[in-house]
Amino acid sequence: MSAAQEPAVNQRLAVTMGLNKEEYVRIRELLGRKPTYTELGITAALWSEHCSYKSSKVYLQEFPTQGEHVLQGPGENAGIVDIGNGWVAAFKMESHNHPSFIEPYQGAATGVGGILRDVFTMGARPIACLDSLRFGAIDAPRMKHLIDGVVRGIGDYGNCVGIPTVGGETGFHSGYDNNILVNAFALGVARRERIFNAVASGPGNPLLYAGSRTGRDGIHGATMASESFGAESESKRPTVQVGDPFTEKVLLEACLAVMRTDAVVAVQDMGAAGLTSSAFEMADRGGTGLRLDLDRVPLREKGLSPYEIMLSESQERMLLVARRGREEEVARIFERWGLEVSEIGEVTEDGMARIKAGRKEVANLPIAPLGKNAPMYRRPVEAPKDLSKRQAPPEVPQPDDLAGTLEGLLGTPELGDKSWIWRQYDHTVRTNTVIGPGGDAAVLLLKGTPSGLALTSDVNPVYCSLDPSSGGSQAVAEAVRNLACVGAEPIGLTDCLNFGNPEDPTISWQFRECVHGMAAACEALDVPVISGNVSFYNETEGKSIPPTPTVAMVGLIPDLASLPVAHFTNSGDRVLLLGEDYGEFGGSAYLRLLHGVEQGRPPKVDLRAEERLADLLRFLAFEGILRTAHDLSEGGLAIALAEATIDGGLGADLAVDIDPVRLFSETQARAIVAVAPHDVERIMEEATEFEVPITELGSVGGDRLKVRCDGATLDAQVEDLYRSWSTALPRALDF
Amino acid sequence: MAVKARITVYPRPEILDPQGKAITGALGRLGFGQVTDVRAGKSFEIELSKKGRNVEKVLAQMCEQLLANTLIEDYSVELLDGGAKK
Amino acid sequence: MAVKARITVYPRPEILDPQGKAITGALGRLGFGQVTDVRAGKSFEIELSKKGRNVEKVLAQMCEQLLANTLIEDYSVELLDGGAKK
Amino acid sequence: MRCGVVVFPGSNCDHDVYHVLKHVLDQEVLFLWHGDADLRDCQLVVLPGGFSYGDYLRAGAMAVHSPILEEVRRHAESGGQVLGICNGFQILLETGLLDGAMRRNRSLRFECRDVYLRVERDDLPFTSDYDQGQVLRMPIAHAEGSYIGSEEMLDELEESSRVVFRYVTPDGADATGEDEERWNVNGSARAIAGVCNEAGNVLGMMPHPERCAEQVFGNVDGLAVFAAVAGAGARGLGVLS
Ligand SMILES: Nc1ncnc2c1ncn2[C@@H]1O[C@H](COP(=O)(O)OP(=O)(O)O)[C@@H](O)[C@H]1O
Ligand SMILES: [Mg+2]
Repeated sequence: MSAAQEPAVNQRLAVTMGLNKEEYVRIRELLGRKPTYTELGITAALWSEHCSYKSSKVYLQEFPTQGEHVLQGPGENAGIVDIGNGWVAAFKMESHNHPSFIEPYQGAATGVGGILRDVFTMGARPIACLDSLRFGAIDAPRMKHLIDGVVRGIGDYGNCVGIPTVGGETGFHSGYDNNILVNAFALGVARRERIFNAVASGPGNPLLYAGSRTGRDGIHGATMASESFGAESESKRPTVQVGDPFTEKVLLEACLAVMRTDAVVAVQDMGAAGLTSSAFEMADRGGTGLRLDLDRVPLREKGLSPYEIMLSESQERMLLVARRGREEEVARIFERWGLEVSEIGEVTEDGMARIKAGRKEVANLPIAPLGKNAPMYRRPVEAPKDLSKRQAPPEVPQPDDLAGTLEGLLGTPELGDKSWIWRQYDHTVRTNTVIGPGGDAAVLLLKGTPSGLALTSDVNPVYCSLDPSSGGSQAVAEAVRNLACVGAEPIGLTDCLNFGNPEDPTISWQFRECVHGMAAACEALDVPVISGNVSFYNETEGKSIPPTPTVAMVGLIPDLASLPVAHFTNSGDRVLLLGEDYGEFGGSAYLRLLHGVEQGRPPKVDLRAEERLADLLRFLAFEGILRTAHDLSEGGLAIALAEATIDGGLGADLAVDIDPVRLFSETQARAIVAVAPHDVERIMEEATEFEVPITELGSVGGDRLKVRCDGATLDAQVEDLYRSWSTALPRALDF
Repeated sequence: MAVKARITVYPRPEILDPQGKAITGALGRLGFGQVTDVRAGKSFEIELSKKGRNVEKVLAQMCEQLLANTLIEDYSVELLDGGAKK
Repeated sequence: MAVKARITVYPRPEILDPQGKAITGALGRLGFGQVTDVRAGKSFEIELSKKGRNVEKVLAQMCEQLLANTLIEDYSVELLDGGAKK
Repeated sequence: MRCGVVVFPGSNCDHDVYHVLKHVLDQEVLFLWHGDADLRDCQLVVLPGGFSYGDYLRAGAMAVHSPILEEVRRHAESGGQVLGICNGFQILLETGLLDGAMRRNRSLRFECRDVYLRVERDDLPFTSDYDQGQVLRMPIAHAEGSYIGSEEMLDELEESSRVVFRYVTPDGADATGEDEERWNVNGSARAIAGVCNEAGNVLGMMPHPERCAEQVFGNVDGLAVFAAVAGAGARGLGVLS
């Protein structure tokens, strides 16, 4: 398409590209003239919700972002924490929800690709991934196809690049029937002195383009031009991006190799909004300007317009700022890995982006007003009208058969075994995986040191939907608890905040409340937020997803020698319950999965109690006393005990002085532990010292799980529990 | 009467074809420098127990529903001569 | 003159084709009960910059050396009409 | 022993093998670049796992034509030791240094999990620290690991004792009936997990011994493969029970 065919720039076009009236006026005023077609496209992309965070920024400021380990907080491609012995970890999480709903395989695969690039852009070698998935009801239309595609996509991409997926979570809820969530997390490590920032500096330095050629992929629906484009050119533009993990792998190696020289100043991947966002963001951070010559951008097909080149989201591409005079050295390294490098422009001083195609200047835009100083909104908020009705205390029916109830819960895809998923992911490559998927938190070895890293991702969308603030706190608290179960101290978190349309006041309210709850928990539990991502507009036909603020947290384990596991390992070990139950059933798995009720206030989050519990667990793990530690979450004590027996095939004989239904209560700040009998006295003392309520339940052993309660006994064969649990997902999927 | 058909599925021309790209490169390294482009697709040979009236339509339905991902792939259907061919 | 060819690679008849079997099953579950057998193979569309004399032989070499594993796969080569086709 | 680990652009277990040879077994180890036709006097050459060229087309197919493979072939033919793990095994099959071929797993999915192997031969340089019949637990991680060949070829393989590892049940029995699907995860012909050449100096195996070679993973069943061939004597290291 030549410039002559470009549609006329006016307010209507701006609106079809996703800008509102005020924003269109603002860019006209900024420029003192009408923007060109390409300029308007660039502006619309940079001011899109996805790139500008315009509706979320005001709230995100609430998060604590400082901490003793933090070297790089939010604002870069990934955050960075110090993990000791001269090493740092860079990590981030990102959503790929919409692409995955359209084309699950490629959508999920390119999600993994994008997050890996965010990490190695910082000079860190990716060593682990997590994936947090939310699907609709398994029987919803297309759902099995979506599940299959997403899992294959994540697997094929990560497996090929050679980064283990060591954990994650998978939820099912009809609230995601028309909008599934795919949140991908990656973590990389680097020597402290090798950290890289994506800051374009040094006017005169060349801008280099490396990796795959640019095609028409994924030029976004939101920024897509008006009807006048014609059906033909529209059909030429695939909205689905195809990933090439092999190219990603060589790009990764080449970038890390180049970053070991000092021939490059900055590196950034071309993610959402492609060349536009990578170029503008790098210059914005450096307070510099840039000049681009689009004729030099390597193209996959002929005839791309400047607009298309600037906004293409072709995958596996990087933009580098090299030191002037060192270009050849850079090119040689990329060539060794079979990749092309082209010089497509240079850094300038004047804070302007000047973009040329042919002999024409197609854009001349000021950088900071489009980036750092993009519009920011405080959207109207309003609590949903039906909130108090939904929060009304639910009726809690008594279970008639405890073993049957437990097996019923274990047999749901929600609480059943997820190994059908994570067996399709290579989780042992790189030989760092000490605990892979299936435990409370994944544990990675840091080779050459005694210490380890622990990773977990958590959120309970049902809690968040019943009480966003408390749900937000709970996600953070549960992550801390999962880490504490392997003796890890949290050093930072990243998040993916998945919500509906922020222009709807009730959604903005949910968002504000969730962030507020998360921030409070982060403060109280001393976990800084070092990176993250907001995904709005997760709705279909006006129906929004449940608020889903996914939290991925990273912890440090000082010494792996005394690592507890999540299941029972020794006959004769004594089982103890830490924490106290208040019989809370609002939003519980028991009511939702067995009685179809999603009502009530979710369990209270007592941050002080969480802190004391986590301190105690870490201390006991470090002292080497714990053989088993497993936190209580969905399904309460019954599910936690069942999980602890299933994995090791060892039963337990226990008694607890409660009403039987309370086995399924989801009161927070609790965990079960198992210790050698001679350590019982010690653990009692320590619990008292740490002010954590403790109850001795009984002993590990046999092939049955027996729990005597007031007036009833849960008595189940471990083998039967295992069968219900392990067949739950494959049975539901029926592949 | 039995009938046999061949279905061919290719990535759409504007869609990145990483496999085709890799094969082009590998053929070049093998000395087949004259190869300028390779597209990699799938081929299915399908046997149906009876011809029916709308066999082509039925085959197209199979493509739409299972064999091709029409968002990123094109397919073509070809009837092989009536079950005779082995 | 440029030339275009199609190469088709199939698992040998005596080799069990798990993918073909799976597709047969899936089509059956989708209601295409008349499908009795599916073989799943690969198809490559190759563009060569020049025709040369022995283009068929060259294509066969590509198959032998790279595109097919002749231990378990058969291939066939077909010239598409001389570069005219887009 | 001087050991070389071949690095293809898409290798991703190269560092894992290097780590075991170098840091666990204290051997001299070099990375060998696929584009260099030079083994740099290495006595043991390891083709590691990964996706050498993205595994497009067929796993291992494109790696066969790398310059280094000519040298690997020469090394093997002159009696030098070659070990192919996972993708390395697939490459050895594609080169013809080992007999057979690979199809996609029977599930048509990538499978990453522990399996059990029975050692069928303990007289190879790679297996001399095991006992015949010994059962090993090892992780697999592959999508194309269903070993296949013509019936005659398989018969010949068995007659000349070239099956080195076989997928079995945890107690070492042949997996039959319902067990077959469970323990011969990828559906390999005759449950074959690893084979060698006639001379016994080239071994290919799908499971990953380098992923179970340190105590911290709770499994050191794989260490002896490297220890034996490198002459480091795993028994001497006291890591075998
Ligand atoms: N999509 C997934 N990818 C990888 N691992 C998963 C996935 N879903 C669940 N898992 C693993 O299964 C285990 C159970 O998950 P979950 O029930 O969410 O744990 P918890 O309640 O302790 O947070 C975890 O170890 C988790 O890592
Ligand atoms: Mg847990």
